[in-house]
Amino acid sequence: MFQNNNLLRIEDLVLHFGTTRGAVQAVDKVNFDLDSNHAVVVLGESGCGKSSLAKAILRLLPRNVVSYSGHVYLDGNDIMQLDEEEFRQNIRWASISMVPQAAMNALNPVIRVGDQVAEPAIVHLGVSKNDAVALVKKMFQHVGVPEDFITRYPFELSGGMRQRVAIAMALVTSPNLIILDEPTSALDVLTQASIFNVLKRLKSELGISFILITHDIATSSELADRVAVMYAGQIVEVSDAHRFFAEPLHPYSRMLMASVPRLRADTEPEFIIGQPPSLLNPPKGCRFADRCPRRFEKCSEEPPVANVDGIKVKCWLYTS
Amino acid sequence: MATETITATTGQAKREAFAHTTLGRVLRYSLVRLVTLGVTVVIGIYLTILIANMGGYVDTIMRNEIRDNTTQSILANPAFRSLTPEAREKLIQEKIALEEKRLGLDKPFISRSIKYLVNALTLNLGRAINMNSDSGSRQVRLILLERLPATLLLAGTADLILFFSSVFIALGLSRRYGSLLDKITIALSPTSSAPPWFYGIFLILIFAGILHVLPFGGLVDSPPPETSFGYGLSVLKHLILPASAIIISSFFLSVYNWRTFFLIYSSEDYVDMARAKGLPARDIERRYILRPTLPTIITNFALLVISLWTGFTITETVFLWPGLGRTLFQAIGLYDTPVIVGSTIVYAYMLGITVFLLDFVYALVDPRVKVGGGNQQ
Amino acid sequence: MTDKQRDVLLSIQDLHVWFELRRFGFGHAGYVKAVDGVTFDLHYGETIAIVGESGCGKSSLMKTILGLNKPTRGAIKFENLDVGTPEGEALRQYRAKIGYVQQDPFGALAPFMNVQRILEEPLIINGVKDPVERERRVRKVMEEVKLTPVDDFLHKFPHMLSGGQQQRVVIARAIILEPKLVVADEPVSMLDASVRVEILKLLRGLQEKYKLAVIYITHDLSTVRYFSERVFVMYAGNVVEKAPVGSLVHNPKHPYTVALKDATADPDANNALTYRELPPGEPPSLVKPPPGCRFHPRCPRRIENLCEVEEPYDIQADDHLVACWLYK
Amino acid sequence: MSALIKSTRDLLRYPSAIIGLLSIGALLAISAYALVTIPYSEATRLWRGGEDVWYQNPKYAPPAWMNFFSNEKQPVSFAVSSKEGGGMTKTVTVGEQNTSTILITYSFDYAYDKFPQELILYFKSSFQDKLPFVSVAWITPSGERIRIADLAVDRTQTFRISQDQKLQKRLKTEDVLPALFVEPKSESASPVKGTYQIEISAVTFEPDADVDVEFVMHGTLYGPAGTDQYRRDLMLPLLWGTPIALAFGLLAALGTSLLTMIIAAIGSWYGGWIDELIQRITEINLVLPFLAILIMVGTFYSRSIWVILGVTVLLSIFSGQIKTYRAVFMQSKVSPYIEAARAYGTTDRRIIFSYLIPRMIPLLIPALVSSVPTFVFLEASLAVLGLGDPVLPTWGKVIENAFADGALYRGLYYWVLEPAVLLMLTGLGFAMLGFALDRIFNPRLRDI
Repeated sequence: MFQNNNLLRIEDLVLHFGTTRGAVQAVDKVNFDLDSNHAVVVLGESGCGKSSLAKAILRLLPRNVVSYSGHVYLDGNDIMQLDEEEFRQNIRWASISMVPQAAMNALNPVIRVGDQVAEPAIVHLGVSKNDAVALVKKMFQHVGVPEDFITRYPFELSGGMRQRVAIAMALVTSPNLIILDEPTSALDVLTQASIFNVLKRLKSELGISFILITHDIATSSELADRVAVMYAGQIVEVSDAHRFFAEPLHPYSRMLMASVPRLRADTEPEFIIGQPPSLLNPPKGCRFADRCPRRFEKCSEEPPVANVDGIKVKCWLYTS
Repeated sequence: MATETITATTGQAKREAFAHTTLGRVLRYSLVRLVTLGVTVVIGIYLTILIANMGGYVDTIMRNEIRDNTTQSILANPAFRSLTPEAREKLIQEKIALEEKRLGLDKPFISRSIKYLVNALTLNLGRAINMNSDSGSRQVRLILLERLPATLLLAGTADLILFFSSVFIALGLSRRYGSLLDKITIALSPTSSAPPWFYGIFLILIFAGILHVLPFGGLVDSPPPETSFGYGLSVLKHLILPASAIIISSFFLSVYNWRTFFLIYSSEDYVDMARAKGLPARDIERRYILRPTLPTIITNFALLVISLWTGFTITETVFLWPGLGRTLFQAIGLYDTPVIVGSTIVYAYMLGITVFLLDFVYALVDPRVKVGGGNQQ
Repeated sequence: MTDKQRDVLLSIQDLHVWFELRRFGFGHAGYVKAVDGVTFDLHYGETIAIVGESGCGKSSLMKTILGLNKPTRGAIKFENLDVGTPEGEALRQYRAKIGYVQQDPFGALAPFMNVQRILEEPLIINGVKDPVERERRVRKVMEEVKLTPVDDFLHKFPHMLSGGQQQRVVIARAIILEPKLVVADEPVSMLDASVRVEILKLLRGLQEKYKLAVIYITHDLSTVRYFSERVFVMYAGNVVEKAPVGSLVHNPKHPYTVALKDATADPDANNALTYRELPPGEPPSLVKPPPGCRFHPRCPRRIENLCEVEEPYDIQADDHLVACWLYK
Repeated sequence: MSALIKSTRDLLRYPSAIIGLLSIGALLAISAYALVTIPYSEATRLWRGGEDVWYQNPKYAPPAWMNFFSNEKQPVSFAVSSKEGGGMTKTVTVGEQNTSTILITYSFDYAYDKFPQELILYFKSSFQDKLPFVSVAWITPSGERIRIADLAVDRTQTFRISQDQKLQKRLKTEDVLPALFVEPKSESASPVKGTYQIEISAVTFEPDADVDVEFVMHGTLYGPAGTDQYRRDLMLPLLWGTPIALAFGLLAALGTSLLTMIIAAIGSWYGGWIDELIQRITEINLVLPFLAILIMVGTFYSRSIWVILGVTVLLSIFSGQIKTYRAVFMQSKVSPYIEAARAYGTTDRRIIFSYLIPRMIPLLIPALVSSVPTFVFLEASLAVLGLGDPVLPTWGKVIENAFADGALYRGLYYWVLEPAVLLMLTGLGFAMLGFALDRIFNPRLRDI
């Protein structure tokens, strides 16, 4: 099939869903890939479609979906071709698992957390209940949750502990890829940092790959090998982390980076004037053009993806 | 209040072992609820008594009746014919006073009401004034006990069928969101604005009046069949129409509400998460939709029972169903205070018991329910 | 930069804010000691930042200053007026003297009122009866927060505005009564990165123009240096360190402040390559806080037989006041 | 204002809202018509009137439109009077010696397949001493003339044709009416269709004497709605029942929802013992059997619709709804915009009425509209139990009368069905509107 050592390759992924006022183009022809044991950060502001991207990969579609197409290759196989039951058995949690944004809402309030973590192992690995409990205890050790918490209910845990439980749940079937959807945005700085310590360890010790979806540029650098910047439903830049955090290319990425307040440098942060366009009816051409200080006539046409030394930028400035 | 700080404490709060077992928690909670509900039921029953006899309307009616009955019985009795009119009048007065004493009418209202309350709470419901049980007894308790099974039969049958059919049909519809069946249910849900007796009229009209396939009303054929099997069959035949009326009058709205409820709860984050985990649809439905909503489902079942308990008076009257509701109606028509208060008390008890059972089961299925507000979230 | 000559606007002495926990709805089950002995002065026109994690008591402290919570013990003086325990009308009037900018701008605006009504409410409540005068002031304040052209925004409802615009309305409402003190509770934490700076700059501009005193409450150390003169760090109901902003950021003294600084990331690809040094565990329960220094169970530099016994007090170390035995 | 227009436009996207609005509109039109054409005092007088008011009508007559559904046409009742004309001609010829002859004739088409219930002549005459003398004749379509009666009439006199024994003898049959409507000697069991004439000639013997007659045919059908066992025209309660049902339903719904909401708001805002008290009352109310108490009030105290309305509202305030509202208020109470309002010094009262309650309006309106049918049916239910208002003509009363008279056993379905259809129209109208409103105001339901 696909002669490539990418773990995941996404091509022209589209997810539009309907509302009473029209179709929301939440994910609009997204392309990127991810190598094994790598982490890619999908960076974007609220409403840019980054959470929908996570749902589109795991095929967790809203009821009112209008169009859903493209290719998602996992280890070279196009998982978009699988039927619902195959997808459930072979992809969800078996190959790709996920850590949700707010673990409080993502945990069933009336089932003990240990049982919830064990569930995927019982379903996908076919292990017995006792083995599953042992596995859960091991996972809790990995993420730093005391073993005796397995009999607790979600409401009896602190926010940080819940998030750790959610990570343990994502790990329990030993998947190759974990999607992290804003895993720490509701947490305190110290908790955030310790969760990232856990994630780093999992990456180096277990060889897991991550897609980290976040709006927080500073913490995103804690895990990133690659960075994909999303704006108004599209990916505008895919770059290597070192080059991105040193100097991004796309005007939006640059301005976003400039807006970050820094603790250890004396630069004055700047902001971006204006607001992102509505996904109901995005402008033709470059979607950032309205706010871009470097726009020119060409920008009224849809920009192509330029390849600048391996960095992919969707911007007219970089087309030679 | 400072929810922020309280949240921080719960994560680390040390709990005693007993408090943390499900049984201990449920027992403690139930005990507290039992006490508060007991007080509630007492107040409720006392209010009922007050309403039944506030301002002494019933007393006046009872006095008049005593006067009439006594006068008539003495005038009609040949033994007293020979008496002079004065002596007869005196005798009448004595008899009236005796009778009033027997019925407790000579005591002040407050002490009478307290006495009534104590009797009521101990289910010592006294003697009926006018009504008889079928076996001829005047004991209110016997009259009501005789009627209770009929009400339970009708309520039980209708409640159970209505509840389970609508929950399961709704669950099916929520799976087939937007299908034709779903749309039909939505369109028909406003029909539930009419009460059971209203549909009863139409059912009687069609099945009894026009088609003559089912009886107009009553509990059993007259004369009742000899064999118990025949008797049961006859009751069943009589049950069909009233039970159908009750079910029809709530069915579509009930299905619609449940369906909407399940749809809302199936878009919770944890259900999405369960789907992401690749759990089979069956498990998701059972553990992630039904299980967390069980407290709500139970509450609604109890509320359904409560609303039906009290809503049966008219349905029973329309269908001539010899249950508690119809008894209450008949008693009011005859100004039979003990029976009125008696049936209202039985209702209050039944409602109280329903609420208590609800609380108990609620505590059992929802681990978040605790006594007191210390660390609720 | 702290100017000792400036007059004191707000003075807080040994403030305690405890919330009673109840069992069965009436039995006593202990206290949540949200604020447990906080002392500081705030001068006219001064900006201070209070930094801490959620549950450290900073919100309770703030709400007490706003008159929304009752202090359990201690004194609050505002413009030399004892406002520790006002009741009824006096309390209402006191509350109106302080501007309040909230964290969640959408939630902070009544969804059924338009911008004009939202901004008029404080004026109506505080006795501005003339509608013409009210509209004049509403327009003026909207100009101040750059909600322009004013006519475009006057009749909009909150859900029609972007997050940044909503927060401008909140700021406008906070300053429309011309307060001397504004309390800003994490005013940018729910906004997008590209908007945050804009709102912070707006606040700073207003502060400078009107010589406002501002209490800026945040969990994010990196925004502090763009806003405040002094920083207070709170942990488990206590202020553990008070220092001028530059000095605190570059040279934190309390082990907790150090941990906080270490945990705060700047965008840097090298972050991914190293593990961060962090204190173990989680903040303690405020119902039964640890004896001695509240940070001692997590502290890497704790002194045995001292930190878990004796409660530290404010100790002068350079231009810092640190509640830590290391600096004795 | 624009929000209102937008909501209206949203509303009209739902077919159920349109149907609901149409039926509510129709009911309002009926109410207006009833209130304008039949004043309140007239309505109660007629409703409580007996034979003297309703003598013109047959008993138990289904409505005239029943003929549309049947091949066998039944006679529709009518009444004509020589005083009012209406097809009845009256000629007075003055004769000698103070006598005069009065000739009153009325001819009518009879195209029915059944015989009427009764033909009645109500005479009204004026005289001093000498009674006028009247002869009545019946002329069949074929022109045959049948002598009905010759009699002296008093000031008021009623002559029932079918019950006149002289006529029975003369016609040699007990069934007078069939004899009048068939060809003599024919064996047919159905009446001859054609134009019949009744001719009343009267002779008076005094100068100012006069005779008038009212000719009433009690058919087996009557009017647009039929009649009941007291000969009352059912149009009256059907028309007048509408404003009563609407008023009761709307007032009860409005009173209950508003009071419930205000009490819930006060309880959740102040908390503490006030909230506790409200919750206890709610629980007590939960164990009070609602209908049983309402029935007791109706039996022991008053059946006036306004008393019942008051008690209904009183018992409905502390319902389960209060818990729903309370839950929402508790959420609103801690919401940042309320905190902000406190921070700029808003008084408690203003917070409750200008901040908490307006937030609830989207929840309140659909609930209010949807609860109208409950109360309309409640009023009807009480009436069905015989606890309706003693003075007012209502739909429930009609159903009660019908039940009491065994209408269903006797096949008099119209009697029950007519008020039932109106009740259903009311119930469905409000339920459907409420349903659509719920979807508009409750964003969670929008896409479901």
